[in-house]
This record gives sequence, structure tokens and C-alpha cells, in this order.
Amino acid sequence: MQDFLEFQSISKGYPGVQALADVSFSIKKGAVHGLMGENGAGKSTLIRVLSGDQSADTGEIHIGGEQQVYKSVRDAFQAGVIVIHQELQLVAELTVAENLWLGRFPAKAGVLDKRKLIGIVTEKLTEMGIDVDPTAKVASLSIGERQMVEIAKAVMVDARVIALDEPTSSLSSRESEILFSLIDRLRANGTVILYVSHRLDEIFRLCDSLTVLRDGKLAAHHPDISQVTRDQIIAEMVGREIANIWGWRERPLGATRLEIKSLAGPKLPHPINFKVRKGEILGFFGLIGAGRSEMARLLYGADARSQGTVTVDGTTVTANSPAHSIRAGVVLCPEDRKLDGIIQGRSIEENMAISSRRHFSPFGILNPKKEGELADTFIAKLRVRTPSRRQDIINLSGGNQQKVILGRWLSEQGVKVLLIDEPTRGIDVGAKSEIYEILYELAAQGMAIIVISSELPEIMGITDRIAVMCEGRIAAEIERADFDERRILAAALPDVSNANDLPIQQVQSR
Amino acid sequence: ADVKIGFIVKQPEEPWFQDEWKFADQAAKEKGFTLVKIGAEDGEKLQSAIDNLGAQGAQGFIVCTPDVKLGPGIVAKAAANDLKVMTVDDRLVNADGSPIEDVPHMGISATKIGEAVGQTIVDEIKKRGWDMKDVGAIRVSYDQLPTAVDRVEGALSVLKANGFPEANIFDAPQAKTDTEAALNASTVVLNKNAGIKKWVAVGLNDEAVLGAVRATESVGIPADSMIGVGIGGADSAINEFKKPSATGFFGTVIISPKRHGYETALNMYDWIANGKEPEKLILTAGQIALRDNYETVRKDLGIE
Amino acid sequence: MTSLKKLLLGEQGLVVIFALAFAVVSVTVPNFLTERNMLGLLQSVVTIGIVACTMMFCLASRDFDLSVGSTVAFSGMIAVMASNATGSIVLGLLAALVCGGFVGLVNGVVIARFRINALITTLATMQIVRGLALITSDGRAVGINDPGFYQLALSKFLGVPTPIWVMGALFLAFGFLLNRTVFGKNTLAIGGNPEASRLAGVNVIRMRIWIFTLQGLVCGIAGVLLASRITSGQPNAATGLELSVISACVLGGVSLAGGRAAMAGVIVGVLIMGIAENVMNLLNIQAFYQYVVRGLILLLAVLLDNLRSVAAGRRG
Amino acid sequence: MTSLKKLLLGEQGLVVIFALAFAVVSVTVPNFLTERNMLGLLQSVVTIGIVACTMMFCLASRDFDLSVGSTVAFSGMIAVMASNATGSIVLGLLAALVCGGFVGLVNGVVIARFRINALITTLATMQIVRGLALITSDGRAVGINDPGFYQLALSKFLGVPTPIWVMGALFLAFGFLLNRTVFGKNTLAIGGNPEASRLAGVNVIRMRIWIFTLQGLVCGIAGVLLASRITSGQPNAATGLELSVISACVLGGVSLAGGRAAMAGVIVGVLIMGIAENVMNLLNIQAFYQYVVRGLILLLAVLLDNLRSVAAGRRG
Ligand SMILES: Nc1ncnc2c1ncn2[C@@H]1O[C@H](COP(=O)(O)OP(=O)(O)OP(=O)(O)O)[C@@H](O)[C@H]1O
Ligand SMILES: Nc1ncnc2c1ncn2[C@@H]1O[C@H](COP(=O)(O)OP(=O)(O)OP(=O)(O)O)[C@@H](O)[C@H]1O
Ligand SMILES: O[C@@H]1[C@@H](O)[C@@H](O)CO[C@H]1O
Ligand SMILES: [Mg+2]
Ligand SMILES: [Mg+2]
Repeated sequence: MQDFLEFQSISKGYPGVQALADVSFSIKKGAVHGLMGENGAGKSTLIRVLSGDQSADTGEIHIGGEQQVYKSVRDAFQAGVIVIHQELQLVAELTVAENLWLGRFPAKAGVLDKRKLIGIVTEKLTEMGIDVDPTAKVASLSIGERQMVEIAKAVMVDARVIALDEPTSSLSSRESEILFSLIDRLRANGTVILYVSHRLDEIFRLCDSLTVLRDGKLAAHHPDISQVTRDQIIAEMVGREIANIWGWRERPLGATRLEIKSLAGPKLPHPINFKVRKGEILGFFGLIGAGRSEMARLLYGADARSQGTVTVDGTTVTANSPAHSIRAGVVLCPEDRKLDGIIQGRSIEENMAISSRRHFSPFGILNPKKEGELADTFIAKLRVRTPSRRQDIINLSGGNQQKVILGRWLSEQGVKVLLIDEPTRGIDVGAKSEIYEILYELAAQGMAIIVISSELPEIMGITDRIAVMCEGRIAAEIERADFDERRILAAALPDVSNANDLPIQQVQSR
Repeated sequence: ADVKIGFIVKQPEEPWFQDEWKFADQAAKEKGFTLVKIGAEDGEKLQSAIDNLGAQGAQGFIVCTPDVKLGPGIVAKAAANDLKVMTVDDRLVNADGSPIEDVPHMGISATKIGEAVGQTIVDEIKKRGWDMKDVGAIRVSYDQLPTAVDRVEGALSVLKANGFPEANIFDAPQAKTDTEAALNASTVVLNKNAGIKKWVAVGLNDEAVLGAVRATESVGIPADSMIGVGIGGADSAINEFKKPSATGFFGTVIISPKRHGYETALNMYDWIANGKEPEKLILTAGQIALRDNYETVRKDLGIE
Repeated sequence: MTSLKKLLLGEQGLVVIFALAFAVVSVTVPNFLTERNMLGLLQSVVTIGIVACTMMFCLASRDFDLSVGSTVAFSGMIAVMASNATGSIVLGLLAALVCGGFVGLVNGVVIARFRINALITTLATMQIVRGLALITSDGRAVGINDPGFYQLALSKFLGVPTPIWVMGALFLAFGFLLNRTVFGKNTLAIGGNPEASRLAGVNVIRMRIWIFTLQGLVCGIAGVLLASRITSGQPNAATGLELSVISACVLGGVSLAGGRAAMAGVIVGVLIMGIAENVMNLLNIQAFYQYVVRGLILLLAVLLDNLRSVAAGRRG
Repeated sequence: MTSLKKLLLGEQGLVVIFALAFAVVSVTVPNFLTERNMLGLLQSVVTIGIVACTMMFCLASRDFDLSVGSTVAFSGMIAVMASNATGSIVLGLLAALVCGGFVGLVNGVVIARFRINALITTLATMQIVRGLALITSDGRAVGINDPGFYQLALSKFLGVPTPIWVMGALFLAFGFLLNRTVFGKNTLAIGGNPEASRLAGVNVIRMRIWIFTLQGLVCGIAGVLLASRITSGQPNAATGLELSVISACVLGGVSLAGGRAAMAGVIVGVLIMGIAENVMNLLNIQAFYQYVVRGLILLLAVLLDNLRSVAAGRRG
């Protein structure tokens, strides 16, 4: 087979950053091609160039031997290129069906064809096994469901090239599996798929070939993925070896630090109880919509509770708001960085210091020097790729934004309980292990840490104990000694009789 | 030295003030002085306007103030900028409401204009032989403007003095001073009192009364059952008189922008150039104009 | 009980609340529910109602237009001047539409193409257009020569004056445009998430230019009807119209943050504004107190609507 | 060449453009650059300048306040009435501050606590407060009894009138508040992403209430100075102030979408507005043409600023 999609010396610069420098590689027809690299390596930029959203400073793209010149995303679409962007691009006020048709509504003389509008979407969603109501407003969906809707865009029309930018970052293994079988079908049809992910398991599960970017440059190109090993890829990405990503080790656990009693709220009607000890890392696992995020938000006071008490070191946290929780030493790093995390238009420095600055701002007067130091420390520690700490956070790559938000909470002082919802969403392998190290360090200092994650390997790799949630309840609590994939997944599934078709291939390939 | 005179008015968009400016320009051309025309809709703009005149080296100014209570401030600001000051149309008052007599003034009292309106209506009611008991009066009001209140109350006082029943006077507050607002407010009055078939209307200016007239038309009251008398006599009124058949807009009290504009400018010039202080108080009269005589009246007033 | 609550707090909650309020007013305020008063009321909201149709689109796409009042005045004046000059009412009408449309087009191009803040742009054109109106008319009202022009506003069909029919027709047309066409959906999409719409291939720039141009055209229609009603073109007409229209839209549930709009809501918003004025005058409320009452009604209406959406558990 | 470009298009670009424009005007317009005219110019922007300080915060936190004009008028009137009644200027001042602060507090509570749209809320309070001003004064201006009250505006320090000093002091104070305090940073954060700020422990509701209350207090100060300058409390004063102030802020680079503000920019915005008026009067530009020119200047200013940010490659 000849090469179907070709990138020829693509370069793209932003003020202070060379996002892509002379990148050339090509992909065969019907191949799933992985694109990997550290956060800020230029993956999304390459995809934005492919989609016609941004134009490259130099270089050419060829599809099927023809040079492509896009003036807008419409041109790219007409050339058969479909892109699923890293950040969700949905209109919350419109329905699922309307979102899937956006930009190309079925119509006669401008009048919508309502039948077709809903009919085809229903068909496609069922075909893909996505359980979402096409007439529901996107605003009413959870992040995971939204991600599935976003993915469904890829099959609304027949595309020649589909690029997926970290499609699984907010999916659990079960939903990911739906995506994987979809990709297998598309591959069989001869579609070229460019697949960006930080999850090596997925890359090996799906891809035929692979390209690694580093600092905007081509670091490696592997036409046949079976010729490479995990460790090799990691070394190509990060520039060094990482022996053990998880790095978990035994820690002494202290007295009970956090106690939750009959916590409940509108979206989580069944009261929840659990305890976390000093120095303990407790993981929460579950499928999408299991209620983990909702539990964390209730605990933190982000949403109003209908009942329940939160006790830290024996003292009950009376008031119920994020500001109060923070003062009581309880902090939450939210799962949705775009909606709940980043503060657009403000610098990295300000985004990091927003909460912790109160410790070094006497009478509310800022201490710019301290803020600068703090930002620089965490930029270095978390390896945030940026020309300066004054950079607007919106200009960072997705993973780097996530690191800044993590930095905001890791830099907090006097924290007793740290809740992190999907901590490594979109974060590269190298940075991941550093983040885990920081968590161990904090735990060793006596902090109680709750990690919510949809990535089973991660949750098994770094926690001391796992609480599995299912339909708003804690279905099981499992100690590290008893960790077992099957057991955890079984507890996460609503109906135990389904335990036979557990999606465990991915986990096993580890 | 070159003489430079300011002419500040409160509502530059109003035709009346356009006319005053036009006639003041005439005086400027005749005498060869510079006239600086500034619109100042409120006290703050007025203060800046005076400063601005001072800065560009004017020697004096004529002003129609947005509010008569601004008096002491205007006098002080003028003194600070070493400018002579005269008022036109509206006379400045002190904090206690008494006129500031030191400042030369040419104008006409709002109450007097109103009374002229009232008298015209009363005369026409009698001429048509209507029984005042059967007649309703629309008071198109804009009470936040003190002159408006004085005019309307002036007109109604004459009506009442001539036996017009107080109970037949209905308030139609305009939300803004344009015809549409007056039309909407008057329509409600007419609909509320559907039993009354004959109407008169007074208001702050021609535009207000026109609104009432349009309202009668839209609810089907014939032109000869309506007597609206406005104030101003500029194009809004003339357009009405030019219509092929008579409308309910019976007449308007024309006040002369010519004297107000031309003479004040001339007097100020004399004061600056020749040290001749103007008379402290000149009151001009309003003149009623009807459909058949408005052209003559305008000629008489020198505004054709 | 629950079904009542459901009714009140459902999608159509504002409409239901409005219907209740209407019923209460009808019973308690004398002379309110008469045919004459109803027609008067509807006529009094013609300008606001017509302009609200397109303002709804403008707000729904996350834009803003302050120039509507000036455009209504200007195009009304142009209609009168053109029909006086040519002796043809139709030409006058066309001239007004061309004028209004042109102002809208300029707004749209400056805002969408040159990416200039809509508030500032339309604040600027609001002043420029008002200035032009004053300059062309020398600040004076322009009388209509041909009495046939008045007939536009005075003529009736089935006992209802033409302007009300025009308003009704526009309500229908723009309601259809919003809900049943690609144009409407794209408008909501642009307002809801401009970035996502652009990435999905919606021509955001062209859409915005179109919306502003439509807004201008509709102002032209409103201007002609207004001139006909007041039998002259007045350069000072319709000042402050923009805020009334925007209020009516927001009252009707159009979100200033874009993405949310419904024609039924806007109609209710327009009617609430009209009824408030009407009832205050019927009840003879003093002018100064009217300000206060007007403000309170506005607050009350959004407060009720807000309770509704909070109860409906909408997020953001 | 590049360094000139850098200067023009850099962070301080608007300030540089302004400085250039100022130099041009100084050379070409007679009587412009005189001490007298400069002082007159500064005095003419005192109200706008003072109110812009807090409007900047309001807009930066993604809010909106249309009630400032009414509040300035109302609190000015209250100052005069209270000092007339008590014979004490200080009590008058206090009364004005209490009044202004109270209006702001109400705005803040309604908007932040009851989550009602800021545009509608402040449009409502704008009318309510104007109504109250008219009611308490019966629609007429209230004269000042104690000549000492005028001295507030007439007195000078180092040859510069007190109101200008007050404005300058407020510029400094609010510039400091914005850039150097947690309050300022939190304001900008709320504007950038309210939900994220709340989750980061910012008490968003309390912050918004504070911002509106400050806005009200500052309107009280502006009202007192205005009353003193025009030697009376006028219920009709400062109509339309809201749009001038918001324009000045947006001209100065404050984003209506929140999250972006700078005191230097706002000062420049205020000065641009003042200079435009001043120069038009110095050049004796006709009233109707002034509308057009004013609009064009507004457009030009944002257009230039926009070119700048496009060139700077700002995203979003
Ligand atoms: N609009 C912009 N302005 C300035 N810099 C930008 C802009 N967009 C991207 N960048 C920079 O370009 C570089 C590449 O970003 P890109 O989003 O392509 O990274 P990525 O490989 O997708 O990373 P991630 O894994 O975190 O998603 C980053 O350093 C980023 O900060
Ligand atoms: N914005 C929202 N509006 C309405 N319902 C929501 C919203 N977000 C979540 N839900 C629903 O609330 C329930 C709990 O969701 P939650 O996000 O807490 O689950 P989770 O276990 O964290 O899963 P996820 O992996 O999706 O974050 C789900 O049924 C979900 O559909
Ligand atoms: O405001 C009025 C103006 O309309 C004109 O009639 C002259 O007198 C002024 O007081
Ligand atoms: Mg990326
Ligand atoms: Mg979650």
C-alpha cells in the first residue's frame, strides 16, 4: 500500500514557542497511526493544521497524492478530513443530534429536515452502542457522555482521514472499548486514522504505526509498531528511561484523618460513608456516571448537600462551600479543567497562586516575588512547557494546563485532605511519574489523599486502597493486598451477570 | 481684539434652538464677531462648556440652561473664566428659587405661554359651542422637566378658570418627549374614557400635542371633535397645517427664535465691544398661529 | 399540586405566569380588557415588538445592538423624504429598507470582520446614524406629503390595524426562522459556543453579518410604520428604544450569554413591557412613581423566571 | 522600525497611541494645550473618571452596571437635601455615601445572591433610583443653602481644583486595588472563569456584592462633587452616564467578557472621551456633526487597539 496521508516539513510557531519544526512523516491507507509526545510536544498543533483551523508557517499536507490547501475548516471537511479535538467542542444549548449535524444540517431550502436530523443520529448512535438520547440537550450530559457524542461526530459522514486528539482521556475502559471497536471498523474501510494518546496500552492495542514528537520536532517514526517496545517509546518521548511509572512503596499510615458520614445530594441520593487515614491514598474507581465526581464535589462543598457530615481530624467542617473547605484543609482538584479549572485570560502564575496566595498576602496585599517563586517552582517540578510564567494559560497545551491546575493545589499549604479527580487526564508519561512522586511525598507528610480515576492501571498502581463506586453507592472497598482487576471491575458493573464480557484485554496487555 | 461670543443651549437637537443659533449667526455675520455654538444637556456639560469658552478666549456667552437652579454655579463659573453672561428663554434662579436679577435675561415665562394655549382652547370651545361638561382634556405631561409642568399647568389654569370641570382632565404621562410616547400615553386615556367624544389636548410642545392628535385619529375621533394646541411653531406644526384637510391640531403658540437669537447675540456684542450693558429683563410675547394664518404670523415674527 | 408546579416551572413557565398575570389584570383593572384598549396596547408595542424579532437573533448569537433606535428614526425619515421627493410610497419604503439594511451591514462587517466589540461599534453607529438623521433633516420633523402614506398605519384588516398584522407576521416569520431553519440553529450554535461552531465549519463571520443586516432591515420596517403612525419623519424618534427592546428579549428568556432564545418568550417579554405601561396609565399612576413601578416589574419578572430555572435545575 | 512596532503593539500600545494623538492635537488645535484648557478638560471628565474606577471592576468580573447615572444624581441630591436640612456639609456627604452604597449593595445582593441578570437588575434599579430622585425632589433641582458646599468644587490645591485631586487619588487607589491586592486578582479571576474561581476558594458571591457596593459608594462621591460643581442637586443629572463610562472602560481595554482590565487603559479611555468633546468644541464643530465625529472617534480608537491585539496574536 502506498502512503496516503503525508506531512511534509510542517513548521508552526507561536510567540515565544516553536510548536512544530520541520515535521515530516507519512501514513498508509487504512492504517491507525499513533502520535505521541510529551505535553506541549506539538501533537494538537499538528492536528489543528490538518483540520484547517490553523495554517502552518511552512510545509505541505498531501492526501492521496494531492496537495491540500485549506482556507478554513470547511475546506478540510470537504476534503474528507474529520477532527475530534482535544477539548470538547460541543454547543451545550443544542441537542445531541443538532451537535452532530452542526456545520452541515440536513435541510431543504434552508428549512431543517427534522426527520433526518434525528433519524440518522439515532441510527448511528445505536450502531456504535452509545446510549445517549439524541434529543437531549448536551448541557444535561456528563463529561464522559459528552466525549462519546464528540466521538460520534467521526462517523456522521464517510471520512478519508480522521484525527482523534486524546479521545479517551475522560473515558473509562468500558466506553473506550466502544471507541476501539469503532476504530477497528473504520480501519477496515480504509480510513486513515491519526490517534493521539498518552496511554501506551491503547497505542499498542490500536496502532499499526507510530510517530513520536519531541519539542516540536520529529523524534522517531515507526512504520511498524510491532518493532518497538514500550520502554523505547518512553525514552524517545521523554529523553530518559523510566523504570517504573507507578513507583508505589509502603508508607506508615496514621490515625483517621477524614471521616465522611451519610453524605448525600440531589444527584447522589444514597448516603455515602468512608474514612481515610493520615498518609493514606484512597482510590475511587467506577464507570462513567458512577457518581465519583459528584461525591467529591459534595464533600468539597462545590455542590449543595442534602445531608451528611465531613470530619477532619475529629473536627466537623460546619459550613459548606469551597472557601470553607479550603480553610479546613480540604481541597479538590476538579476533573473538568476547561469548565472548572483554568481561568482564561490570566497568567500561569495567577492561575497557580489564586488559592495559596492568601498565606503570603498580608492584609490582602500581594507579594509578587513569592508568587513568582511559587510559579517557577511548580513549572519546574511538573515540567510545564511554557516560555514564561506570565503566559496566558489558554495558550498552553491541554496537558500543560492540567499541570498548572495541579500545581495550584499541590502548592497549597496546610492541606490535610487532597481530593484529585482524574489527576493525570491528558498528562504525559514522564510527568505522570513525577506527579505520583509528589503525591507519595505529600502522603508521607501525613496528608490524606483521594484519587478518582477511570484508568484502572493507574488506580491500582498508586493507591493503598480502592473504593469502587457503582450507581451512586460504594460497591466495594478493596485493600492493596487484594487488588485484582476482575474483582474491581465486577464491583463497578451495575449488573454482576455481565461479568463475563468484562473489557479486560486492555488491562491485560499491560 | 476679536470678539468671540458663546451661545450655549440645552437641547441642540430641538428645532427651536437650531433657529436661535441661526439668527445669532446672522448677528455674528453682520457685526463680524465669532459665535461659538455649544450644546450642553446637563449641568456638568454646561460647566465644561463655560470652561471651554474661557480657554478659547471668548469674552462672553448667552445661555439657555438645562435647569434654572444651575444659576449660582453658572454665575460663579462665568466669573472664574472672566466671561460676561446673559440668559435666554429660561431665567436663572437662586437656591431659594428667586430669580438672579443681575444676569440680563431675554425670554418668556413658561406659564404665560401655557396661558396663551389655554386661552386659545377656551375660545375655540366656545366658538364651536361645546358644553365643557362633555369635553375631555388630555394633559400630555413630562413632569420631570420643570418648564413642561409650568406650561401645561398654565394652560390648564385658564381652562379651569373658564369652568372646565377638573374631573375631565386626564393625565397622559409620556415616557420620553417624542411623538410616539405621547401617542401611546394618549391612546390609553382615550380608551379609558371611551364615553367622551370631544377632546382637547395640551402638552409641553408641538410634538407632545401631535401625539394626542394622532391618538384621536387612531381611535376614530373626527378632526372636528378635537382641539390640540401646541407650543413651538416649527416644522412639526407647519407640516400639520400643510396637510390637505384640517386635523385635530388646531393651533400652536409661536415664540420668536429670531428675537431670542439675534437680539441676545447683538446685545452681548454691544456689551463686550462698546461696554453697553443690556437691559436686565426683556420679555417677549408668544403669538398664536392657526391653520389659516400661520404664514402671516411667522412673517410678523420675522422667521420666514 | 405537582402538576401545577410542573406547569409553572416547565419550559413554558414564563408564558403561564404571564397568562395568570394577564388574567389578574383583566379582572382588576377597569377598561383593560376592552377591544379598543387591546388594540391600543398592541399598537403601542409595534416598534418594540418588530425590532425584538431580530434583536433576539442578535443576542442569541452573543452579540449586542445599541443602534436600533437611531436606525428606526433614520430610516423612517428617509422613507418620508424619499417618498416626498419621488411621489411614490413604494420607493420611500424601499429607500428605508436599503438604509436600514445598510446600517446593519456596516455594523455586521465592522463587528464580525474587523472583530470590534459589538457594544462599542453599535454605540458608535448609534451616534453616527442619529447625527446623519439630524443632518439630513436639519433637526426638523419632515412632514409626509402623500396622505396615502398615513394609511399604512390607519388602514385595518378584519378590524385590526395593519401595523399589528405586520408585527404578527414578523413574529411568525422569525419564530420559524429560529426553530425550523439552519440559519436559526446556527445562530444558537454561534451564541452557545462560537469556537465549536467555527470548528464545525459554520461560517461565523457571514452569519453575524447576516444577523446584523436583518436587524437593520427590520429597523427599516419599524421606521416606516412609525413615520406613518406619527405622520412625519422625526430625527429624534425612538431614542432609548435599544434598552426597551433588549429588556423585552431578556425578560423573554433570551440569554445575554448567547445560545438561548425563544420567540414565544420574546413575545411575552414585549407584551409585559406594553401591559406595564398601559396599566400604569389606566390606573393613573403618577409619572415619577411610574419609573419605580417599571423598575420593580422588570425585577419581578426576571425573578420569577429565575426561580423557575433554578427549580428546573439548569446549570450555568 | 521593529522597536517602534513593538512599542505601538506592546502591552502599553493604547497609551502610546494616545500620547501620539495627544501630541498631534496639541500642535494642531489652537488653545488646546493651555493650562486653563487642561484643567477644564480634566474637570469635565471628573464624573466619568471617578465612576470608571469601579465600573472597571464591575466589567472585569463579567458584570454590568447601568444604574450609575441615576445613583450619581440621586446621591448628589441627597447630599444637598441632607446638608440643607442638617446644616452640616459632612452629614450631607455621609448621607450621599450611605445612599450610593445602599443602591450598590442592593444591586449586588440581587445580582449575586438571587442570580438575576445584571443588565436587567441594574436597568431596573436605574429606573427605580431615578424615580426616587424625582419623587424626593418633586422633579425640581434642589439649591444648595450653604455656600461652603460649593467650595468643595471651587477650592484648589497647588492650583488644581479639588475634584481633579479626588479623581487622581481614586485612580491611584483603584489601580493599586486592581494590581496589588488579592481583591483585584480575585476580581479578574471571577471574570475569567467564575466557576473555577469559586472552586479555587474565592467567595464569588461576596466579591460581587462588594464590587457593586464599592461602585455605589464611588457614585456617591461623584454625586457630591457634581452637586457641588453645579451648585444644586438635580434629579435629571448624569443621564446616559452609564454608556459613557462603559465606553471609556472598553476603550481602555477592559473586556466585556471579563478577566481583562488595567487602570492605565481606563484613564486613557476616559481622557480620549474628554479630549474628543473638548476639541470638538474648541474647533466649533456643529452639534449634529459632533454626533458623527464622536461615533467615528470611538470606532477608530477600538479599531487601533484591535489591530494591536491581533498583531500581538492574542487568542480568544
Ligand atoms: N495559541 C497559542 N499561543 C501560544 N502558544 C501556543 C498556542 N497554541 C499552542 N501553543 C504552544 O505550542 C506548543 C505545542 O502545543 P500543543 O497543544 O500542540 O501540544 P500537545 O502536544 O498537544 O500537548 P498535550 O499533550 O498537552 O495536549 C505548546 O508549547 C503550547 O504552549
Ligand atoms: N452537568 C450535569 N447535568 C446533569 N447530570 C449530570 C451532570 N453531570 C453529571 N451528571 C450525572 O450525574 C451522575 C453522576 O455523575 P459523576 O460525574 O459524578 O460520575 P463519575 O463517577 O464521576 O463519572 P465520570 O467519569 O463521568 O466523571 C451521572 O448519572 C451523570 O450523568
Ligand atoms: O425648552 C424650551 C424650548 O423648547 C423652547 O420652546 C424655548 O424655551 C425653552 O424653555
Ligand atoms: Mg494536545
Ligand atoms: Mg468524574
